[in-house]
Amino acid sequence: MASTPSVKKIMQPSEKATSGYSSAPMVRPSIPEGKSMRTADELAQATEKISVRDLSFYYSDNRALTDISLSIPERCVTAFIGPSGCGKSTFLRCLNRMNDMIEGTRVEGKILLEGQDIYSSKTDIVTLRKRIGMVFQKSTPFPKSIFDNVSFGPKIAGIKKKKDLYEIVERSLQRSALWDEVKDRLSESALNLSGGQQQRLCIARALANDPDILLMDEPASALDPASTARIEDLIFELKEQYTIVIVTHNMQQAARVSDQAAFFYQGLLVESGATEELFTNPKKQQTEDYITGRFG
Amino acid sequence: MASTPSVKKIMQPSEKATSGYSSAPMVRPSIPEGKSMRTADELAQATEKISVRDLSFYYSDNRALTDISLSIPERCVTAFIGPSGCGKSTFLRCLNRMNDMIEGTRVEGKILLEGQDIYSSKTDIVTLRKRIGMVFQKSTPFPKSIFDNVSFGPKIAGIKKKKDLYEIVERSLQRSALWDEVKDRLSESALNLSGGQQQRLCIARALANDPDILLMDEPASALDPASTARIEDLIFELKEQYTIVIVTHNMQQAARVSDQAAFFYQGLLVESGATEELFTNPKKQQTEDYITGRFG
Amino acid sequence: MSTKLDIYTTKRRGRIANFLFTSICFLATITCVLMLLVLIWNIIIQGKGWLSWDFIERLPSRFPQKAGIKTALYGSIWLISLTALFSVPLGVGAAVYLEEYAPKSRWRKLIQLNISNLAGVPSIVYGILGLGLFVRALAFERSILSGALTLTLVVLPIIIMASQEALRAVPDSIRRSAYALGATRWQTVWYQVLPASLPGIMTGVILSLSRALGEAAPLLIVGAAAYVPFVPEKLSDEFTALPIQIFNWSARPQEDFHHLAAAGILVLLIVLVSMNAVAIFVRHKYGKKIRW
Amino acid sequence: MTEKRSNEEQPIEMELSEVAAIKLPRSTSLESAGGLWGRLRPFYEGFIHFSLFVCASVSVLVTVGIVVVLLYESVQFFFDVSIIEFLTGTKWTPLLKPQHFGILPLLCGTMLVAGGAAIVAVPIGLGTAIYLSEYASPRFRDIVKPLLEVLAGIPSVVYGYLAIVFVSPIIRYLFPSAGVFNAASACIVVGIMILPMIISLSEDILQSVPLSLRGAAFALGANKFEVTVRVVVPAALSGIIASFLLAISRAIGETMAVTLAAGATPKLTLNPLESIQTMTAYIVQVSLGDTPTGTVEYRTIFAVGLMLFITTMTMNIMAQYILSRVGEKYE
Amino acid sequence: GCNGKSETGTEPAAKKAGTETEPAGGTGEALSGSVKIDGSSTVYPISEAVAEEFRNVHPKVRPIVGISGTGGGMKKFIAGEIDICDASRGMKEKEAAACKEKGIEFIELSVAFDGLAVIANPKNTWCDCLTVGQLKELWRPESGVKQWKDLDPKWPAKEIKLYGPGTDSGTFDYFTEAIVGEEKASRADYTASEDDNVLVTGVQSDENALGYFGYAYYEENKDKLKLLAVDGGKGCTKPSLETVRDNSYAPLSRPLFIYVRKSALERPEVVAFVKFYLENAAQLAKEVGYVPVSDEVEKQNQDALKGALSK
Ligand SMILES: Nc1ncnc2c1ncn2[C@@H]1O[C@H](COP(=O)(O)OP(=O)(O)OP(=O)(O)O)[C@@H](O)[C@H]1O
Ligand SMILES: Nc1ncnc2c1ncn2[C@@H]1O[C@H](COP(=O)(O)OP(=O)(O)OP(=O)(O)O)[C@@H](O)[C@H]1O
Ligand SMILES: [Mg+2]
Ligand SMILES: [Mg+2]
Ligand SMILES: O=P([O-])([O-])[O-]
Repeated sequence: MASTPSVKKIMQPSEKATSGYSSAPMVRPSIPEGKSMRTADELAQATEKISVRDLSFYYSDNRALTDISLSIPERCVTAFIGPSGCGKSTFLRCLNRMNDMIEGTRVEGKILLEGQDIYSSKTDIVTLRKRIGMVFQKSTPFPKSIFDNVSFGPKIAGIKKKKDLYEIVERSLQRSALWDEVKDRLSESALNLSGGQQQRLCIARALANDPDILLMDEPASALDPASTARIEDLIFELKEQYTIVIVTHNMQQAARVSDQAAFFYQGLLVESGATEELFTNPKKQQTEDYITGRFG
Repeated sequence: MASTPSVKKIMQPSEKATSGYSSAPMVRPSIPEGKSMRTADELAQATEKISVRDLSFYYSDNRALTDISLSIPERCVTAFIGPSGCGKSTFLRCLNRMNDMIEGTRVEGKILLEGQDIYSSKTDIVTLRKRIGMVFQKSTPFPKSIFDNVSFGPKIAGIKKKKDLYEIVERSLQRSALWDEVKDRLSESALNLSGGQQQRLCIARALANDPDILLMDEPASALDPASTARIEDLIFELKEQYTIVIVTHNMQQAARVSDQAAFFYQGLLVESGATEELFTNPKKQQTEDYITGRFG
Repeated sequence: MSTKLDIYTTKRRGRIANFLFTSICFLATITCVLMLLVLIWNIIIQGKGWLSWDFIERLPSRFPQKAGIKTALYGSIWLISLTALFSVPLGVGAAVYLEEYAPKSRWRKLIQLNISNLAGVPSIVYGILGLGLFVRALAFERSILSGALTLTLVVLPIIIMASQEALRAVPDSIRRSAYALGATRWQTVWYQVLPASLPGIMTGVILSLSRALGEAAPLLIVGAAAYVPFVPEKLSDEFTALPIQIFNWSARPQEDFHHLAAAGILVLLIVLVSMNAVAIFVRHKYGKKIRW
Repeated sequence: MTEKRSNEEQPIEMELSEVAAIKLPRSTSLESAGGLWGRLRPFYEGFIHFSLFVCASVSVLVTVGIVVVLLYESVQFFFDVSIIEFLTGTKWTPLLKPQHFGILPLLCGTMLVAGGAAIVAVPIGLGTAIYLSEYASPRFRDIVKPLLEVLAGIPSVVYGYLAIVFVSPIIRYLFPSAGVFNAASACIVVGIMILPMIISLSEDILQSVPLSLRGAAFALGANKFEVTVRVVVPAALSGIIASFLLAISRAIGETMAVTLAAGATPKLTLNPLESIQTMTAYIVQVSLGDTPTGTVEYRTIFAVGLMLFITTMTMNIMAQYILSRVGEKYE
Repeated sequence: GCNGKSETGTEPAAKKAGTETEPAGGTGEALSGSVKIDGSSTVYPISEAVAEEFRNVHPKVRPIVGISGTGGGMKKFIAGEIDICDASRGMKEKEAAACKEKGIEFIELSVAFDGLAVIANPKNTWCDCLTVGQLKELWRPESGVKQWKDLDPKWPAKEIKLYGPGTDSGTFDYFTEAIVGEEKASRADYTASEDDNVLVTGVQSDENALGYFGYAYYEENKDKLKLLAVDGGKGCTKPSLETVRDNSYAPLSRPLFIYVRKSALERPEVVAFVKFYLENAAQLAKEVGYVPVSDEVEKQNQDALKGALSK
């Protein structure tokens, strides 16, 4: 009763697909011209944007991250992969000090942003977070209108004029592929959106803030292939200017969008390197097992 | 600078993978022996579990679903697919009347569960929901311990003995592939879990209730490939006894796990039928476009 | 492209607003604490030297040196226990009904308005109502029972409104999850919603019982006496209460009685704090865990 | 297997060999659950529903009782006193000869004290609540919050004396024209008295705003002030307004402290340095005093009570309206 | 000072009172039950003192004393809810009629005298004595007196600040009746408080103040206040134990009463209590700052009680 033929069939159309979505991994269908993955050499040459040194992180007594050292290059996409619960989100939250909000947590080691220690007492967290935008794993729209959600960041950054705000909102929503669906209901509560719409709203919200570095925790987990493709396109577009860190469970996605990948396992950074290399020729058996789906 | 070779390489391991995860769609790698997709004929013969007739659904004045008629066969997996915001979650919530909780909503049409109208005034919603379990799109653990989360259903169903409860909790967590990670911290708050862990917790919670029909709204959206594979295995295991409805954005997943698929678009049920057929030979161009990723 | 900001420097505008706001909030807090301290310090200065174990053990007397607060203390403990017994289930029940059961209709809005209005009805009016209803119509006479029932009416709106807000703060997703597991409405409320809202409900209970403990006027109307030389033993006994005794003492011409009044206030505060300790403990215990 | 499935009408329990040995009670019909408990459950639920309904009805009955009493007696009052005089008169001396029955001075006094107390308590209370919820360490909060709740239990006599011996002299020092009894000192002490209501209730509500909302705002580079003012407070607004309502209601209902601090002189003035009387204080004065029942003098308290009821009702309706415009409900 | 401050001073007297009365109630130990007293706040201190002493003699009897004002006490008395009503004025006709209607018979016993003190701020150097006429001019409704010089041209042109008891106290009723001539007829623009301590504070802190309240409050706050003499036609007199008792401090001294329900006198504990009350009223009234009644009045009281008991 095996339905192998049907599955074969499914795969065929994807080969001719024009935008990259998860069912079409055989070729890299959607990398537009001029958007390309950085090679290992290029990565090595890239300016280091964030440098993580011997970072350990504790939830009360529980060590969630152990001695992580990683360099995140500028204008590249870095993907974090690893099994659920391995500490990807925790690490991401360390990068913009969102973990400060959780009581009883402790950080050891250093994270340098352009050479400045973000955990230094001199650091202004607000400025830090303005520069490092974040899309959370669980989308959390404010209980306000869609417009207010997206315009929140620009507003607190001092933009007052309705027209300017509207422009930013429109642009951000367009980039996150939500505009068409919500353009007629901008004043409706964001809580009335569907799961995937909320996710795209949160992406738009982060974009509206025009950050320097963008941390995205599974930004496409609730999205259909088409929307996913548009978000991936967006990432390609953004990486020309921004530094992007993305957490994803989708190996294809990681392979498609990232220049550098880091594999986490039980709080340890098992391996990191150029995506090309990590996926084709991992140094550690664990990595190999994970990306080939042999483990779990 | 194209990295085509690397992507090629990525695909190779997946062919030898033993559990199905999204990066390995070319073959159907993980359908275990004896678990197979139902053919269209078999589907036609299957007992009808839920019958939806001309269902329309309104959020206040906004029609979110239009004239949907669908038959959900017993002991089969039905997958709902469609772009974000098309009404999948809404439809799913109609099936166990969760939409009743949202103010200002209205249902037209009928949903029959084994011939009984679930929207009839005689229906006991509690019994209905005991029989129709649900895993929400956004995981929402109770602000209690992990143990209390999973044992809640059995407890209110009248199981009192700690030992029995513990057994159910263990078993459910094992099935949802969370047990190993949390067995030492059952009394810790469920809110401290990672995104994927919370999602599996919610699956375990639904399983502990031993429902008859299981509605799962993107149950693997936050899961790594290995955990996803285990959830898919679980679905295969469950469908021997239960009727399962799953919403997913992952075409491979839909193709792998479902016997029947239904494609929604803008509140309309565009097409439904045996997965085999719908994916290989869709009747509508829209469907074809969607599953091949051409649209969006 | 965004202008790069040095993360070690803040934009001044935001920093000043933030600093001002923080300072104002902090000042507000300090003001409150100071006011409380001044108040309590005043009372302690006045009452010190008069507060002793004997003072608590003795019956009332017209000689300040011999006067004690025993009957008032017992009366208040009786009253407050009974009031808690009546008002907490009633108030929380009403709140649960309104938030979890009542259909969101015009009727519900009306009840809501009712309760807000009741909160603004002066306690003396409840005294008048209690006199007519409990003392006369139901023939409970001028007893502890009448007093406690009257106080129940006084504090009910506070408990209801505080509990309602606490219930409202519980995210709907919690309810949905419970319903989806086949929980009945009551099971959902009992096992999920109430525990999650317990801290807020406890605040309501603390505030309302505090108020009940300090309330004198309605008790005078329903017949609390000023001089009761025996400790109440049953619901139908005559009674007096701490605030009445305190008021009585502070209205006397002799200076010494004013000191006694201060000592009486200290006793009242001790009762208040120990009574609230339980509620505070509960709130503390549950209040910590729940941060979604 | 296929055959088996299609022929089977039986409920699934039979096949669950490997499913838990512990079976949950289950029914196949939708109309009621099986088993004894299943059959009893609707009654049990119904009983609870009914009990809770009764609880809620108590407050309605109490309101009805109060309104009926107020109306009944007020109607008789308005046989003796013209409603025009009552509503427009500027002198209130029903207990003195010659009698005057103009409610305006009392209404004015009430507004003055309630408004003044709110002006004192709302900013301080909200500021404190915000500080405790958003800034203070949990340790600090756990100590200070219960401490401040003690303010709610101090008998109002104490506040009254505080006003006379402490607040009033200060006010008279600052404003020599002030009397010993003045509305300002009443406003201040009543403000202090209602602080814990605002602080405790608001703090609870602020606390229950999900952390994830704050996180989302922080991640957008908002500072604490912006997070608090633009996200947390709006999300908690319904609760905060409820706390204001309760507190102002208490201020309106307060008598002893007001009488001691502001005296008992009904005066049509908005000058907080003068002595005034509030509606509530008047009601207490008459009902605890000597006035014989059944006289016009005694009935004034019901007319005043009715007026008070209408006043608070107006305030509440306004609050409900405001809330319906600006309230946010988070998930 | 008869203020009860010094325990040693008053204790023996009370004890003596206790021993003296033992035979009156019969075998004291046997009595039990309760005696309910309510009413005037003015009389309350006496009743409370009596109740307290009474318990030394009959520890099983529970005397309960409430304060609801004379009028409030009367209401309860008419409703039959209490045995004894304290009153700082005589029963009004209306009240008596109501009693009759309800079938409640009672006896009236006069237990002490109270003087009203007219007081000013100690810094007031100009005024020592006021005539009744001046007081009336000052306190009558619509009074035009605004400044001290309106009362006497020799006095300064400073605004008079008036303080007095609230309209609901027996003291206010009595003062208006005695001075203005009509009960409750008073100017309204004075600072009123039901709490006499508050009035003390007010007058004390206001140089141009003038007020009146119960003599006992003056006694306790002598050093903070200036007592004014009142000229009721027989020259300026200041209130004191003597002048109140011999009625030379007229018209601002008033009698205090208790009313006893006759049917309550069927209960031996009430009889014992009332007898005890009469025997000790003189002593205890003094103690709490009032003026004891004359022997003559005491005799009338005894007769009234005997009369009621013999029936
Ligand atoms: N509570 C609500 N009130 C009003 N409109 C709503 C509400 N929930 C959903 N909608 C709207 O109804 C439509 C269908 O929503 P639904 O959640 O069913 O989408 P979905 O198919 O589940 O999408 P996704 O894949 O993004 O979860 C969307 O346009 C959404 O904005
Ligand atoms: N607030 C918290 N308190 C205590 N432990 C936590 C907390 N948040 C996460 N953890 C634990 O830390 C570990 C890492 O969690 P994290 O959220 O970083 O995982 P993740 O890699 O993002 O997983 P997922 O893919 O499931 O989201 C997990 O074991 C989790 O249970
Ligand atoms: Mg995560
Ligand atoms: Mg959805
Ligand atoms: O309590 P009074 O003596 O004023 O009636």
